Amino acid sequence: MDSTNFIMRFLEWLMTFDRKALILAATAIGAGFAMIAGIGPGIGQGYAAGKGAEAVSRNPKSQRETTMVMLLGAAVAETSGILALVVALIMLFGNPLVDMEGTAFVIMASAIGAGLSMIAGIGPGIGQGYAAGKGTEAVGKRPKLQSVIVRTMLVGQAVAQTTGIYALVIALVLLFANPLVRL
Amino acid sequence: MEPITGKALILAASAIGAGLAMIAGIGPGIGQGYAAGKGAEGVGRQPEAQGDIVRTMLLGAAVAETTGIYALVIALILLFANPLVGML
Amino acid sequence: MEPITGKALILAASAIGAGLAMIAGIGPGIGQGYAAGKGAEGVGRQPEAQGDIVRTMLLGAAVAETTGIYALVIALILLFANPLVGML
Amino acid sequence: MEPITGKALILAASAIGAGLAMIAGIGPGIGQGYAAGKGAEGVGRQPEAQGDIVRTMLLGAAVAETTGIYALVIALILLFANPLVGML
Amino acid sequence: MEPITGKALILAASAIGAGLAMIAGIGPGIGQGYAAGKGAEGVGRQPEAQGDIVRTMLLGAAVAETTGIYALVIALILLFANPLVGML
Amino acid sequence: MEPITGKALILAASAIGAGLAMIAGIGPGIGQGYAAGKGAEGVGRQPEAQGDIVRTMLLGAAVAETTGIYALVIALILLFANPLVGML
Amino acid sequence: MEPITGKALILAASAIGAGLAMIAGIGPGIGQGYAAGKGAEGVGRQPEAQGDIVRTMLLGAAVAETTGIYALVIALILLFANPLVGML
Amino acid sequence: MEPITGKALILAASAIGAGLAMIAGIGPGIGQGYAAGKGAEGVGRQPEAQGDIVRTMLLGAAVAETTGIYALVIALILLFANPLVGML
Amino acid sequence: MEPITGKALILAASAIGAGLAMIAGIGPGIGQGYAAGKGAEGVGRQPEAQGDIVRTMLLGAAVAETTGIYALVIALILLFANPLVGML
Amino acid sequence: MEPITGKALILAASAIGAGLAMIAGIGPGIGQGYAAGKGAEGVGRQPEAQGDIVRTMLLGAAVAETTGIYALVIALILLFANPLVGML
Ligand code: NA
Ligand code: NA
Ligand code: NA
Ligand code: NA
Ligand code: NA
Ligand code: NA
Ligand code: NA
Ligand code: NA
Ligand code: NA
Ligand code: NA
Repeated sequence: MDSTNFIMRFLEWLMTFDRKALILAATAIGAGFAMIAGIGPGIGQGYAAGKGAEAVSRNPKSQRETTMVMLLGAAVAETSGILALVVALIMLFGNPLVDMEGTAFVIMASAIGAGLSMIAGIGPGIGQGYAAGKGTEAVGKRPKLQSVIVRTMLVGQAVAQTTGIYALVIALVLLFANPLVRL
Repeated sequence: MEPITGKALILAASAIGAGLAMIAGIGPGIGQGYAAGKGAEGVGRQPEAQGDIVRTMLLGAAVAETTGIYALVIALILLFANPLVGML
Repeated sequence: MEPITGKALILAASAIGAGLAMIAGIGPGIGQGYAAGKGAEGVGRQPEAQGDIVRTMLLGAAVAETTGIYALVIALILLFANPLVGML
Repeated sequence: MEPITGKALILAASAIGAGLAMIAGIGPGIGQGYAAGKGAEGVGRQPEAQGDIVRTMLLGAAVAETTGIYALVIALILLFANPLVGML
Repeated sequence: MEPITGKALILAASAIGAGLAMIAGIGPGIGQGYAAGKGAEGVGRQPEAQGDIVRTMLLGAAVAETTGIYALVIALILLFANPLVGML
Repeated sequence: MEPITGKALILAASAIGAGLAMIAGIGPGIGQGYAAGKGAEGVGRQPEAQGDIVRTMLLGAAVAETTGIYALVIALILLFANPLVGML
Repeated sequence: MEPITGKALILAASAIGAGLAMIAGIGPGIGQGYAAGKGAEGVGRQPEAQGDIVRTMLLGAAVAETTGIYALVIALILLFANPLVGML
Repeated sequence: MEPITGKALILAASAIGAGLAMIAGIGPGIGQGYAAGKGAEGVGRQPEAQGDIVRTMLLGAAVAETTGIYALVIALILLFANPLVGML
Repeated sequence: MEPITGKALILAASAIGAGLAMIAGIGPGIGQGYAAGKGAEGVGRQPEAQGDIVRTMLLGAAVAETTGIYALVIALILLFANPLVGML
Repeated sequence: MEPITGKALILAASAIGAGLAMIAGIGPGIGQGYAAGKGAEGVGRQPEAQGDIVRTMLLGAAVAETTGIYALVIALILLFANPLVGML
């Protein structure tokens, strides 16, 4: 079929490929998108590091406490980066899409959609890192209040995680329980 | 390979649309994290006001969550109750 | 290959358009979270002004929500009351 | 069966264009949220100036809304009064 | 069957170009919101200088609006006075 | 039947390129808004220095406008004096 | 019928590449606006140092302009002295 | 004429995926730069605590590097140990 | 009729790659603008230390320029010394 | 007539992948600029600690450069030692 319609021609070109190849190609791009989430923890933990250095300069005696809070807060802020890495590794090494029943075109798009969704992780990464920095600062000023400060920090970080979890759920649905292929 | 139908095109676009919508989650994540930081700072300064501080922080964070929920709802509609395929 | 109709193409693009629109939600999420943090800070410093602080925070947050609502409305129109398919 | 026409392509692109335009809403969302936070902070510090503070905050927020409105108008034109299909 | 013409392709791309241009609105939205917050803070601190503060805030916000207007003008040109189709 | 020519493809890409260029407007919008806020704050604190403050703010804002102007110029060239179609 | 040639494809991609490059203008816009705000603040506080402050602000802003100029140069090369079509 | 194989399509997409992954590097760059600034500030304030300050800064920066490393690893896997072509 | 060759496709992609690379210029623009603002502030406060402040600002800004230069180099390689077409 | 081969497709995608990778340069640019600003501020306040401040600033900035270097390396591999074409 020699269509003059470039959209049809493009889709016909795509159809000349093996379905597995199409899905795997989309997976490579999806994995790349997912990794962009790493922007978040990078910014957030860097903020916490800066606040840690500042706290140590203001109150060198509190170094042990501030470092602990900085690391604890930063560990929480790592979550979205780890989730993105895990999703990317699943896509690359344990790809559930290649053996999925359904239209190849929909499965391809699902791989890209899952990767795009994970980008949301930028937010919790930055936000939780900010909280880690402020927690570190506060503990540096009033080391005796460490437990109540850390508790508030963790409660706030938990709240800030939710949209990252939503995004993970959407990505996992697209990868493992894709409702679109059954439509 | 099986041909691409109009329905498949819509469903494929819905998968990408759902992924794009979720990017909205960046916002509440940053904003609520800021609130968390300010809450921790405030509790460190005025431990006696902890209840009020945390309550205000959580109220504000709940407000900041809404656009993340809107995005989730749009993504869930695209995935589980797709109205577009019915319009074909 | 059975050709894809114009209607299918528009509906597919609508799914992506709806997803793109929701990205606007980043803004209110960050902004309202900032307000939440400032509100928590303020309540810690002036607990006696809590009512005024929270009321101002919520008023400002309501204003900051509007563009998130606009985006939601555009997405819902694209998904449920798509005017484009009728123009074909 | 009706294949993809030029008109359909324009309408499909309009759906994506409308979605892209709405992303502008990030700006007013962040900016007005900042104003909300500063307003709440100010009211906590100078409760006696609450009227002036809130009025300035709302005036500034109205100015910050304009580009969000521009984007909404462009999206609505693309969806409901599309001038491009008439140019074909 | 009427195929997709070059004119249709240009008009479709113009819809997307108009949407992309509007994204510029993020900038004035954030910037003017910052000015609104600073204005509200200033008015709370120096109510006697309210006139000067608000005037400076609005002057600065007008300057910050320009790139949002440029983007709107480009979008309106693409939609209503498209010079590209005439070049075909 | 007139198919899509190379010229049409270039003009379509020019519409998208013009839209992309305008996104640069985010920068001056944020930056000049920051300057507006700092100007308003300064005028509130040192009303006697208002002339100097506003003059410095406007000078700095003029410098911050340039990349927004560059983008506008590139977009106008793409739309009204497209040099690419002449290279075909 | 003149089909789409390789040259046309390169020129179309150059239009999009030029638009993408201009997005760099976000950076100097934000940065120089920050410098403008700090300059205005400084002049308000130390009017006697106005000369030094403005000179430092402009020197720093000139340094911050460079990547915006690089992007403009790349865009102008793509539009007016495209080396890629000669490589075909 | 040797047509484009599925393997070639996967390898092409891998090049784009690797490029996308590297964008994550924005984050550690900003965050560690912030830490560098705060470290320099702290050392200026208490030069006698320089060792502790720098050690804390570097420890925090090491933690902030991880997601940049993850992205690099994914890109290197896509380029040098591509598991996708083996799944064909 | 000269169709689209592999070489043309690579050169077209190189135009887009060069444009994408230039987006890196956002970073030095923001960062150096921040340094400019801090430099101007510092000079206003300690005019006697102007030499040291400006020298530190410029040294730091030179360091912040590097990734903008890397991007420019990659773009120039893609445009003027494209190694990819030689690999065909 | 030489058609588009798989090799050409991979090389074209590599040009785009290299461009995307360079976007990472935004991060070090912003971060190191922040460090430059803080360094300049610190040197103005404690000129006697200039050596320590600048040394800490440069050490921190070196750490912040790494992800920009990673991106440059990936781009150079894609352009000059492309491992993907060898996998065909
Ligand atoms: Na949340
Ligand atoms: Na909200
Ligand atoms: Na609003
Ligand atoms: Na506005
Ligand atoms: Na402006
Ligand atoms: Na400028
Ligand atoms: Na520069
Ligand atoms: Na990390
Ligand atoms: Na650098
Ligand atoms: Na680094």
